[in-house]
Amino acid sequence: MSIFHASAEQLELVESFVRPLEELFPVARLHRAEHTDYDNWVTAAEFGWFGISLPEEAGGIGLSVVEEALLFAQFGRHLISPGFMAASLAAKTASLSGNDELAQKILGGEIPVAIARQTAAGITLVDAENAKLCLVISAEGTKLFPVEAIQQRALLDRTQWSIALESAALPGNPIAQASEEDIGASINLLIAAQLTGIAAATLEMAVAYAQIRQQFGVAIGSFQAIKHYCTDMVMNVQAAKDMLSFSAVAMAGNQPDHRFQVASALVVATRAAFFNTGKNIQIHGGMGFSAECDAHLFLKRAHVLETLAGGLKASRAALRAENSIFGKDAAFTG
Amino acid sequence: MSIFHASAEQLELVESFVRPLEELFPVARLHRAEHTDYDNWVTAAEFGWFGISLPEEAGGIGLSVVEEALLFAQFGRHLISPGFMAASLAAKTASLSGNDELAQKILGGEIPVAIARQTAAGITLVDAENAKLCLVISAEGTKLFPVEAIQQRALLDRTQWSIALESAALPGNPIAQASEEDIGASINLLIAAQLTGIAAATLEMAVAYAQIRQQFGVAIGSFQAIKHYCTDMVMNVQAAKDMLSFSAVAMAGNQPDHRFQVASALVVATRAAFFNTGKNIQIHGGMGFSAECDAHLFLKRAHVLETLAGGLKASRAALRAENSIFGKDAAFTG
Amino acid sequence: MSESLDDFRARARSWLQENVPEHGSPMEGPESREYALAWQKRQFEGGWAGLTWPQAYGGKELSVLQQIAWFEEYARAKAPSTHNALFVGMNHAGPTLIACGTDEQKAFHLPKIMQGEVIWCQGFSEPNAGSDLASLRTKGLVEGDELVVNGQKIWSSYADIGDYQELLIRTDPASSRHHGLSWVICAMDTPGITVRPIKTMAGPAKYAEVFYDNVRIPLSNIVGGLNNGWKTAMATLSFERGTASLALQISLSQRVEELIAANDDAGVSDTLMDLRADAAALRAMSYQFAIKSETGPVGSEGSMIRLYFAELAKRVASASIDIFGIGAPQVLAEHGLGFDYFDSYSETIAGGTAEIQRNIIAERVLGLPRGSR
Amino acid sequence: MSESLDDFRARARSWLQENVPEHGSPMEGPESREYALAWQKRQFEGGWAGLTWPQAYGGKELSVLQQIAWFEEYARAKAPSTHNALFVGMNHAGPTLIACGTDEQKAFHLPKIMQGEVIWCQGFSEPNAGSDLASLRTKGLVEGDELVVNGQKIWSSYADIGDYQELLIRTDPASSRHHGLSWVICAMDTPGITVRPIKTMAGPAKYAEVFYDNVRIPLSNIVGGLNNGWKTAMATLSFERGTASLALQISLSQRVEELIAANDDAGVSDTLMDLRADAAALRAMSYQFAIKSETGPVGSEGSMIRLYFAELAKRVASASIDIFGIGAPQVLAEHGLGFDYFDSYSETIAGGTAEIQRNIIAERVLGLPRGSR
Repeated sequence: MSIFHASAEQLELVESFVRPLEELFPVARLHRAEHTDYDNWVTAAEFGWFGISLPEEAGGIGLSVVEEALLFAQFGRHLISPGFMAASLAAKTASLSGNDELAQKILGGEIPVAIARQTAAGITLVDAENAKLCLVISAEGTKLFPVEAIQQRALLDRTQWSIALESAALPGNPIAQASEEDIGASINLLIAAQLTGIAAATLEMAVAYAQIRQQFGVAIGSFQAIKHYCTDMVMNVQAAKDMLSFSAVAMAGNQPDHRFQVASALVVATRAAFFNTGKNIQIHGGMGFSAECDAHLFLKRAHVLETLAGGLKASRAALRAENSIFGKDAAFTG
Repeated sequence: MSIFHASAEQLELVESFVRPLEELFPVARLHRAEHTDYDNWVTAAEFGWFGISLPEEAGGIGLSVVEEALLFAQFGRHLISPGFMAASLAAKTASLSGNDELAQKILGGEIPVAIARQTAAGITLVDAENAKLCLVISAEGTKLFPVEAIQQRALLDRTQWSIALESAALPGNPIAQASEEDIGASINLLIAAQLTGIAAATLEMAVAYAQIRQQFGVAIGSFQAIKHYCTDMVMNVQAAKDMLSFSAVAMAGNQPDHRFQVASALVVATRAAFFNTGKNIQIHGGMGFSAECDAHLFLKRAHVLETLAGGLKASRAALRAENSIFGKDAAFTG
Repeated sequence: MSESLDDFRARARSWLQENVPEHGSPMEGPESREYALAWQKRQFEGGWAGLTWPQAYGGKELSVLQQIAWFEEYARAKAPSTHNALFVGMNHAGPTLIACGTDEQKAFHLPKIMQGEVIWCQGFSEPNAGSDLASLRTKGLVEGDELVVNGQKIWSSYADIGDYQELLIRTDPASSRHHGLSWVICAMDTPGITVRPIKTMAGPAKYAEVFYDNVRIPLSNIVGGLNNGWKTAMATLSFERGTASLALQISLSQRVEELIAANDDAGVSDTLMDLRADAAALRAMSYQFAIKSETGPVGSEGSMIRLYFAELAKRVASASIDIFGIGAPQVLAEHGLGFDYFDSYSETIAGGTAEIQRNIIAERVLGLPRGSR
Repeated sequence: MSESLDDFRARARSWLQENVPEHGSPMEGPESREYALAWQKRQFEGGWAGLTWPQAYGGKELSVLQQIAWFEEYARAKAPSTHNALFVGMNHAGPTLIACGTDEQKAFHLPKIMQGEVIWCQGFSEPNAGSDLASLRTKGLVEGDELVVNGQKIWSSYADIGDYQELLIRTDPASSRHHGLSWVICAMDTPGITVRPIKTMAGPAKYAEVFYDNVRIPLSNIVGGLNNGWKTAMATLSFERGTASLALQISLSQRVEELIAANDDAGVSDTLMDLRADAAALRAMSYQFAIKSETGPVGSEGSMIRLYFAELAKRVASASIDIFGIGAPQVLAEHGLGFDYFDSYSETIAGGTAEIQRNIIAERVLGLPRGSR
């Protein structure tokens, strides 16, 4: 039955992957300013997390983008640094550039990678303080640079957004690159996956709080307004999850409509993440507004991931460029 | 205190104007396919409703656009044919064209007027079956035509939208016209007023029903979801009413920002009317979906009025063209 | 030996190409009945009726994925809307009988439904039992081997043209709320039944009020057991929340694509892309639901899909009016100016308001505590 | 003899032009206290403090429309946000004392507030009494001519830099809900008080938890009568819902205009025009409220204006992030990247969640029946 959705076997396999996550990456770590997920970089590489969908002979795990998407949804739940996505995309970029040696090194965890988005003014770097390579995403695809080649780096913020953001100039010659056609769907899928994880985690947080927080003598979850927020949140999660799984399977099977499906997944997941992280704060009330609550961390990370995708408006524009199977002359291929 | 809002005296005066409305124009009349508000055309003229803000020497009542806006808000509540607005605007158009004789005839109720909106393809006529003149609104202003000059008239619908809609070609030489600069704010104000009335009437309908309709053993108005809809509706009404009054006073005083204020009033009232008429249907449940309930009549009329204004998007674009007093270099003039 | 999904799809596509009627269905009255029955008969004769129904009663017992493929091709071929006079029989009564009916009930009714011989109508809601279905008051008193029914139903779809009604009544006069109800097959030609069609804001009268004055129904017409009607009714509604609306979903996606093709206003593009993505997600959810329903009982995802569909349908209809305006030919469709838009207002009302459905999802799916409502 | 509104406005404009500090306020800590006090002193000395306060205590007793004109010019001149450390004194405690205080309380406190000598902080919310304020449990037992206070407050704005606190406590130990509360002036240097600042998602700690361990407060510090605190507290909150936030409203409108000036994306223009129109409507509503409040007691419109403002502020902040992106200088403002946006999340939470405010408006303004919530 895995021709449309992730199979039970795939879901189970990913379960085994994610068992270490709670221990290695408790969300609470983000409250410590000095934490860095790069401390676990080599461990992550050893788990094979950077090369889930790359063939074994290329140093990967030899699974598909379905397992990869499911894993990155878990990364989203744990607010793992987007650098981990950078590693996966950098290995693919190197591999697509024919630089297998570089890909192997990245997969092995030897060279920590950070991620950046090209902007009108240059690039925005995310969590790049411990990286040696930087993968820059743009509408044209990916480019890989040595971090030392990046000029005019300026720290925008490290505390407000709970992750280091820097602006910098776009460097010249990349050491590897991949076209949007080759890697665009991979980028969108991994970002959609993490946003889906964020939407799911905040739903669970909100429901758990609504069940225990008492006001007016009863749990606030018995109030219709809270119920309806939570229902909207769970519908968002269901839509984002199923869209993610469906699009990943289409991509793994190289279905002709897979770019349409993945672009849809990104739009659905982005909106789900914003709605759910915002409502989670509201449901938590004053507590949700406090720095010590996890709620704001999810909201902020959703913004960072949206930024890396080029912004929701750009994601919608990208979806516009795809042909729908529902279009006038298009055939259904299932 | 009438320098910012309608004064108590103005509100009282309009009260006396509107006393006959419930008797002459009960909303229930719209359930009878054969009804026509043109039956009361001469009566309306005798009340002076077509010339509230025109000077007495021109055949008007000699009040201001403040009283006119308040009256048309009541027209909105009673879903009075937009032809009545046509009469007021046609008299102004004739007067601005220097054709005082025509203006007098219109004000006297001798020549029934209908209204139409210019479209890309021609014009859309509303309730024009009993009219002798037709006032066509476009982004350039108003043009007045004899109805017999209008070619290619085709009935689009009479029942579904609870009022006759026709398409036709835009005729040639108008017998009178006014520029957008001279009459645009008058158009927007009267449409905003009627939409405000619709928003207010549906709020009251919804609240009344929520207080009596029982489900699960209690009035549905005790459910939080219904309460929150009603709260949003009353905030819409408050905003639309105060914006209408504020903008009408600004216009009556020829304040430099009055076009900005009136354009804002139209955008606020249009959204209020759509939200409130839609939620009123939802709160009425199955009853609200039935033809015999008044709820749908308000929704449909809101669409017709929005169409006459050129559409909400156009109203927003028109607001964009105005300078805000809050702009960088603008001065507050109160 | 079993046909591949692609082959099945191709076969469906070619049959539909040749058989879909040129004109859509009349919206109400006897003509709509004749149209619906003729089209159902044609599908049955072509081998396309009751795709997932048991072979014992003439069904095909195909997989849900084949059913989905059929509906997708069905919508693609612009075949008559499945939200027609057959809807209650195909998507409510039929599945309910399959799940809860006696062998006799199944043997008598299922072939008639599949073969396009009968129209079923609904009979759940009452004037004071809308979203609060458990408060219904229409009574059926046991007298010998009959029920004697008195009371009133409302919002009964297709009651004016129906042969049979799925009728939910209170058969234990001392009972209250969910207890003491029965789900009964009511022949609409039984003496004592009066039907008064209800016009809606969208125009056509596909609903009706039904009045019962000492209507006598054999006890053998009870489905799922005397006083066990709540359980049967919940089963009925759960079918509606499953794949029943798949063809409607696909039509919705097609309408979104038409809007995208027609609109060149950048200010509306974002809205349309959200609709496009959400329609794609609705399809992904429906596939997931179908796949899960093949391997075991599915939970409340069905009610989420139904609500998601309902609100998406409203948004699409609203976008259509916004883009084309109220007088445009695209808004005219075949049922009168604005029909689709006006009709969309029933999406969040009919079958329980969206507000009550949200409560139910919050309580059943998320386990939030019951509140006063 | 009285100055025309236009003349008043011109005079305000010119004073502000010459006196508005060049730099904004530090966000937290002693520096923010010093800044706020200095700016208040300057306004007082210029004759611009307590515009609507009684002349008997140094106020100007001007009309509300003059007050509005002042706030509009204040915002226009980009004077320091009124949502600063003076907010509680100027907009809560001061008006409450004017309405409910004794002559001694007024004579002692009002001049100090107006002249920029003291900072007031809030003391209403408790960990288990957020939106449900009536469930508060901090106790004040009468012993002789003192109250002995024990308990805990939370979300106390400016408690870490405050001289006085508006403290709402339960003074009748046998009471429940709205009964048996008292509104008390609490000097923050009284022994037994511990303050723990709370960092928010927006960064700076302008709130705090406050712990009370046998804190002794003279009975003469009770405002509005022993065990009559609910009424006094409701008065306090109603001031916040009136014209208090006018300067904030105007700043909001200015921010909308900045967004309009900066944005050239047609897809966002509709959103911005809605914000622009809604900001204009907010102003019209505030004028109406102010005019009505001149001639008599005003109803619950104030709570509508407050909620309208709160949600508009959130929408404006959100549009700002959407348009500029998270790393843009416009988002940096003076308080760190994204501060305004993050801070806007408190708008629909602080002082009672938007959900509870909607309930209250539905019940008090519309007369809908009380539900479980």
